[in-house]
Amino acid sequence: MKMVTAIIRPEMFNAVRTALEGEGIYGMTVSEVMGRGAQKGIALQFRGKAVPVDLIPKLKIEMVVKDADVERIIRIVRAHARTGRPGDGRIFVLPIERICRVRTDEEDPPES
Amino acid sequence: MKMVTAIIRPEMFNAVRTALEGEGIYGMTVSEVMGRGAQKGIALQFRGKAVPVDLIPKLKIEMVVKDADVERIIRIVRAHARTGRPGDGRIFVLPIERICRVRTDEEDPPES
Amino acid sequence: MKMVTAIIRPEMFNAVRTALEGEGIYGMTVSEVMGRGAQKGIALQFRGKAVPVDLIPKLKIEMVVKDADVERIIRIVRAHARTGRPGDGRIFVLPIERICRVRTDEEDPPES
Amino acid sequence: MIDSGATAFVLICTAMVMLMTPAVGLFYGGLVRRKNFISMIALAFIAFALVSIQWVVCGYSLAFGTDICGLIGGLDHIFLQGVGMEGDGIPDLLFMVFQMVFAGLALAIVTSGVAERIKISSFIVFGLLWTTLVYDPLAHWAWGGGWATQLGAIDFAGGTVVHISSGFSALALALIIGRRLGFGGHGMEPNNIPMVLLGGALLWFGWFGFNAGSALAADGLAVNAFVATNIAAATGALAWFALAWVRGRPGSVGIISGAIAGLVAITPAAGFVAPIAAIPIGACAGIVCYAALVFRIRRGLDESLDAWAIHGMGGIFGALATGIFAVAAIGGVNGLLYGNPGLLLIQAVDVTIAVGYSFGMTCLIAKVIDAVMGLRVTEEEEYVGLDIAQHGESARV
Amino acid sequence: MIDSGATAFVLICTAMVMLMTPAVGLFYGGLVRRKNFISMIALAFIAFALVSIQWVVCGYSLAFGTDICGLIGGLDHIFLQGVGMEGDGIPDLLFMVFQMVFAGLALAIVTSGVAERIKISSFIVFGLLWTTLVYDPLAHWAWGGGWATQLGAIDFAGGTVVHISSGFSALALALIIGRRLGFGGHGMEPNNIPMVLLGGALLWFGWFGFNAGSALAADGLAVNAFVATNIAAATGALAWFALAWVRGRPGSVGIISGAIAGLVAITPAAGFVAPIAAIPIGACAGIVCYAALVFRIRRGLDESLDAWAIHGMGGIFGALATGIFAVAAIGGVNGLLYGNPGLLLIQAVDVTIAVGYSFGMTCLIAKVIDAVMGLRVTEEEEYVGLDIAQHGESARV
Amino acid sequence: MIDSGATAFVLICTAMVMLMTPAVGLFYGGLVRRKNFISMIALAFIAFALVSIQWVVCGYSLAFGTDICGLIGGLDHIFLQGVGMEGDGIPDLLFMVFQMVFAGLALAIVTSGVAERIKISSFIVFGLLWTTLVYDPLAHWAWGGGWATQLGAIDFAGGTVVHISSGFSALALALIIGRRLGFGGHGMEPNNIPMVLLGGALLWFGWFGFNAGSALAADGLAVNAFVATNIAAATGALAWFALAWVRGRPGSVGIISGAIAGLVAITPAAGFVAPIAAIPIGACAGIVCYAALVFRIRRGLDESLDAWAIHGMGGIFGALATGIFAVAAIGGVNGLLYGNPGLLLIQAVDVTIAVGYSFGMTCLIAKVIDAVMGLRVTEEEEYVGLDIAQHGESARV
Ligand SMILES: Nc1ncnc2c1ncn2[C@@H]1O[C@H](COP(=O)(O)OP(=O)(O)O)[C@@H](O)[C@H]1O
Ligand SMILES: Nc1ncnc2c1ncn2[C@@H]1O[C@H](COP(=O)(O)OP(=O)(O)O)[C@@H](O)[C@H]1O
Ligand SMILES: Nc1ncnc2c1ncn2[C@@H]1O[C@H](COP(=O)(O)OP(=O)(O)O)[C@@H](O)[C@H]1O
Repeated sequence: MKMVTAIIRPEMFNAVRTALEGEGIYGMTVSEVMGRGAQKGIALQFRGKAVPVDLIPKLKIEMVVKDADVERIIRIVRAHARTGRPGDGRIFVLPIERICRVRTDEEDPPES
Repeated sequence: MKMVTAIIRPEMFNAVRTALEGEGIYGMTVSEVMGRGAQKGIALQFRGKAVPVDLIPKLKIEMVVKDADVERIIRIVRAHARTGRPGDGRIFVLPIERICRVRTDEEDPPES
Repeated sequence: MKMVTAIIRPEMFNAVRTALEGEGIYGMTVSEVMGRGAQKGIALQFRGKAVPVDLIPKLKIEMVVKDADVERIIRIVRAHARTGRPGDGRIFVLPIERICRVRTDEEDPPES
Repeated sequence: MIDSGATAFVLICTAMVMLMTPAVGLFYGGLVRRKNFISMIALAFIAFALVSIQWVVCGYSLAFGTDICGLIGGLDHIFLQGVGMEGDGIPDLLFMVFQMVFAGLALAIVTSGVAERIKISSFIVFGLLWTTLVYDPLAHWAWGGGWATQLGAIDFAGGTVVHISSGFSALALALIIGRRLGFGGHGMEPNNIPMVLLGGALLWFGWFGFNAGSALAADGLAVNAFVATNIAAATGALAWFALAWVRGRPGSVGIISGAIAGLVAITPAAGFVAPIAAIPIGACAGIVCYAALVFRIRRGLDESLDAWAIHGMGGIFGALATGIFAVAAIGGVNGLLYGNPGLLLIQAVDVTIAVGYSFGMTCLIAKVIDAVMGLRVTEEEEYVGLDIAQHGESARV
Repeated sequence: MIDSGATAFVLICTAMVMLMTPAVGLFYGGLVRRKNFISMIALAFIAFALVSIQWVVCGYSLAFGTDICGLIGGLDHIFLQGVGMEGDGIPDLLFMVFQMVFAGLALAIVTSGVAERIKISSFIVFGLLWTTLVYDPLAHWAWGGGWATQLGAIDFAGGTVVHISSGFSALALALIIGRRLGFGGHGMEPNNIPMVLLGGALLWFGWFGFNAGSALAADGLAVNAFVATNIAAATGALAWFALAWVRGRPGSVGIISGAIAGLVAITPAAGFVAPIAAIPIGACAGIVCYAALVFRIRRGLDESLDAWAIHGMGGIFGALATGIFAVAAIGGVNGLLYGNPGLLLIQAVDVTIAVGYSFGMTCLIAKVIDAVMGLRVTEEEEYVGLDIAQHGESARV
Repeated sequence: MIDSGATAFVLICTAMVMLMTPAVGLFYGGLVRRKNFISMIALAFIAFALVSIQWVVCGYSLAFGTDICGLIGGLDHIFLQGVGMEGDGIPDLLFMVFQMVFAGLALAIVTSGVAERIKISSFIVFGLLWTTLVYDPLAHWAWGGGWATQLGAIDFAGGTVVHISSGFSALALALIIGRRLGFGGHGMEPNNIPMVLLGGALLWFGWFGFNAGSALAADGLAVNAFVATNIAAATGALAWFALAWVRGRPGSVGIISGAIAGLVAITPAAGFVAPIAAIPIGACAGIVCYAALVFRIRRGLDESLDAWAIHGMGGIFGALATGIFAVAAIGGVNGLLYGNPGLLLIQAVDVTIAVGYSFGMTCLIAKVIDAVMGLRVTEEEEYVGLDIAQHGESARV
């Protein structure tokens, strides 16, 4: 199992969510974050001076999915969260060792 | 070391926290998130139409603990966050490679 | 690649951020969390009784960086987030398997 | 003759009392879980809008129309017939709208008992019935020439009409709709205390309009009510604060709850007692309501946002206190302390009947609605929260 | 002769209307994305501060100075010359400041059309020009002795002057500044609905000052306006709520939008129609504005926060409704329903010219500013959000 | 004779000023770190409740009782003895409560100096002593027949009594309690700017009651004060905004701070100067307070929320400006510009003594309390935040 963590523009969330639903992917945990990209952020001009950009609101989506689904999810997120301008976001993939439900004593299979 | 990430109902947090304290587990980082389960979320009826449920507030608890404690924590969370109805939440276990304190130059042992 | 997760005092964030910028580290995702340390939290006295301390606001900084940068970042965070009093925070290092940009189809090298 | 000062005063007071209804919404919204934050504010707006219409259609007439057997007003003023720009001191139409904002507020307070679980359609039906069958008769009894007036019971600004009725109706509703899922076990901390305090601040502000405006003139009596109101709020807040301190860390929600307890208790008394009497009234109200709240929690009653403990019990205490501290020099009637125990007796009778009637009738209405259309949302909706389930909105993200 | 009741009333009403400007800021701020929350509130404050100065320097004189050809006032009152403590009923200076808060509010409403993308320097220039070239003439026409007064058009509290002008100006601005990046595709949900509701509550509260205060006296007419105002707000809210329910889950933003629609529509009518007429006026306003909003979204117009749909279209509807429901017993003029179709015609002419003038002139001003200094922030700034880009502040973290 | 218009006006103004106290709480609460958000609002409520009681018990009598050597009032009015429904224009009791809300507000402003670190028990003791030993004498001097009145110093609505006293007392407290942990190094950005702006909006609103209400009548003078107040707020906001723009990105907190600076400065002047004089007064106040704030930060003074820079320095500037711009046609006294340099001198003397007395006496009180019970919370409590440590509550999660 993997955790796919996508950090996207808040305004693209609905599109991404709908697309994921369309492909049968429902489980997700979402949080509001602030972020700054690697390219030094955006340099705003303020009366001639370059002003360092502070952090900008982003949405973080965490989806724990089967290994086989990772590629598909990355594709969907890219397709629907992209505007082509800096700040579109990142997707990180992390290993997950175990998944448990709280409701039952069921264990989702660690590798599938 | 592992990071045990539990996503639970906000209303169960106090019970879980107290139970963890009772077992000597204190360190945790908590954040407010919104979440949706794998079972398509809950289908609300609204005047005859099924309405897709939006994300619901959840609490995310992250606990970095020794490998040996993982099982115990999962047990405690399950025991105290369970209501038996959909939406009780998930527990994910992630590998942690290193833990450092900020206050001292101490390194918590990477594997214990 | 690694994800360095630093949980620090909100009031130290500016210092840390500036120091990271000074070393050329820009990409980061920040969120507001509540936390409690391993040392049982702080025991406040309230009219003679010890009162368990609730969770305290913290800032979580997540930085995905090259393996080679981990050490440097930990050093910077420690240098600038430390006050020497309990509650200074923790740094966790997690493995990252993949990084993708959303804006392009570019893949950041998985190991570098 | 219309007095322009009085008219100016009561007009502004009416606006201030109107603001109390959304203030109750913010107050309640901050107290519930985040997933029902919007729902509580929306209920307050809906309550106010519904009652605004009900009142001009028939409510005002039922309350202030020609008395029928001391029980209810006639239909002579439906659709504002005969309610015009003339009047005694202030235009009749102004009296009508001043009374309207009270009725709207009362219904908003009642939502405490069904917080986080009422079906919005049922609330609409309930609201119309409750205003018509509970509020309007009570208003008639106390102020419209009904039996309570005839008996000599006094209620300056609505301790019985607004607070006892809404508090005990909230209790009745809470008993019939049942506890929230997980009540007792689950954490149900306030999601936004600054909003609670803001709502409380607006309530305190609006209460000046509520009590002083009830003099229906900008005169010494209004001033007396104003001063008593502020003193009772302050002593109520301090009393609750002190009690909470003795038992642990004194929360800010306690401070504002105590202030509201004091405000409720002084409501029936404000134009009948000397300002200085507001010190004991406010302080005791803080204590009484605090005790009622503790009692409610011990008993596992999920009258969720304490309309019963604060408005209901505070209202009872205030009505009785009026019977004790009333002095003829202020409002023309003496109470127990000034040698007239009869008033206290009358107040007790009035209170008892108001409690019984509003509790009983609300039970009846709630039972009927529950049987016909169901009062409560489904378990899933309750779990998801009413913001999403009923409004498709959410307070964050 | 100064009447102290009237003076007291209009003074407080002025303060209440002043509060509406930040209330618009909170309302709009809650509706936009979080990264522009502060920006919307700041725009409201800036609008109010700018107009406060413009008004005493020349605005008041342009609107209420000696009439020049029915088009504009003379410069006899610049810097408050000849505006003193004397007056008829209320001091002239009070009339001046009461009118000032309307002008400030109107400019704040206009920010709807440029939300999340206006350059602050351009807004300042725009604001000064708009108030001088659009608002002041319109105020003169309707209230300062201009052609509309001479024609017999009636506008009790500013349906045309404030709402049509700001609504259609917002539309003009929105067309010229262009859509927000990603409009249509991107999610642009309100970031803070409780704030929207709080802002709406303060608007409702302040509107009593707006409409009743426009009687410029604490008399029966003020009371009539007050009651009509509240009824229209309530029916507007309920109508919108019902419509939204028919089409899906009824949101709280819809409830408050409906209330504002009702309030806008009753604004020109409040002192000319019977209170009970506010029931149909408010309800129809809810429906008209709801339809306008749906239309705007269908057409892909990014008049972002619906000043056009609610204030513009609500204002048109209200002006026409005044021509229909006006009755001589209240305001001295009969409308269509009371046998005077002429009034409706006059209202229609007045509305048409107001719509045309405010839309056209705003286009002109906006085009010129756009050419000279640019109306819009850069793409980067828009992406980052105006809070950070223009104010260096952020609403959280 | 009681005038009903005046009574109506001052009653509502009193309510508006009352609302300023929680508004200060919201304003301050938004400015501190999230962990002390609730604490700041709670302090405002506690301040108001305490002073409400202190004032009826003895405060009013100390301020407005029979003069004793020009220094303090006698105890003839303790427990409101002899303060009744009669009066000259307005009931005495109304004057009493109007003055009460000023005293409560002043204490709330003082909390700026001890934000995020005061022990609540010590604040209670401090509050009672400060009101009794600092505020009451100052009120007596200026308005109760004390030496300042006798000298001819003028203070229309409390520039000296409320703002200088609270500003310099906050400074004294800040020096004695010491800086917050980490001050200078740690980030201490406002946690909730929309709340700051909301608080500021309510302050601006309430200030109309504060200044115009101080005319104690609904007459031309009240109108004059009202208009001057609004103009000064607007120019103050714009001046600060412009200055901040020259130095970087102009924040919204700066806009509202500038408005408050203007409001403070016009407070002593509002009933003595022509409205148009509020333009230079407000603008200069914005500049003076901005400079004071920059100075404070440069000097590393942790007078945390700038009561000193804005209320203290703004108050000094306003008192002197009153001595310059006063004109007999408005308030019966001429200032420097109208050929009477003596007034400026008197104002300067009055200001100097007020600054010295409030600073010195507050130092004394604070030192004594610090020695006896400690002013400051422990380091742990400060780190954890006062919301949790003192109230057991938290503003989110
Ligand atoms: N190295 C990183 N570590 C953690 N988060 C990052 C990193 N780089 C980017 N992010 C997150 O992704 C968001 C978008 O990044 P950005 O670089 O602006 O996108 P793009 O690459 O499309 O220009 C940032 O706001 C931040 O939250
Ligand atoms: N695949 C997943 N990835 C990430 N988070 C998930 C996933 N599945 C569930 N969650 C989180 O867990 C919460 C509870 O899940 P849910 O499926 O409703 O619980 P249950 O399995 O008890 O019905 C969700 O709200 C979401 O935050
Ligand atoms: N075991 C843990 N798991 C998750 N988060 C932790 C853990 N221990 C500490 N933290 C986080 O780090 C923060 C600071 O920890 P704390 O122990 O107070 O610091 P210090 O070690 O400097 O005293 C906590 O508030 C919490 O958010």
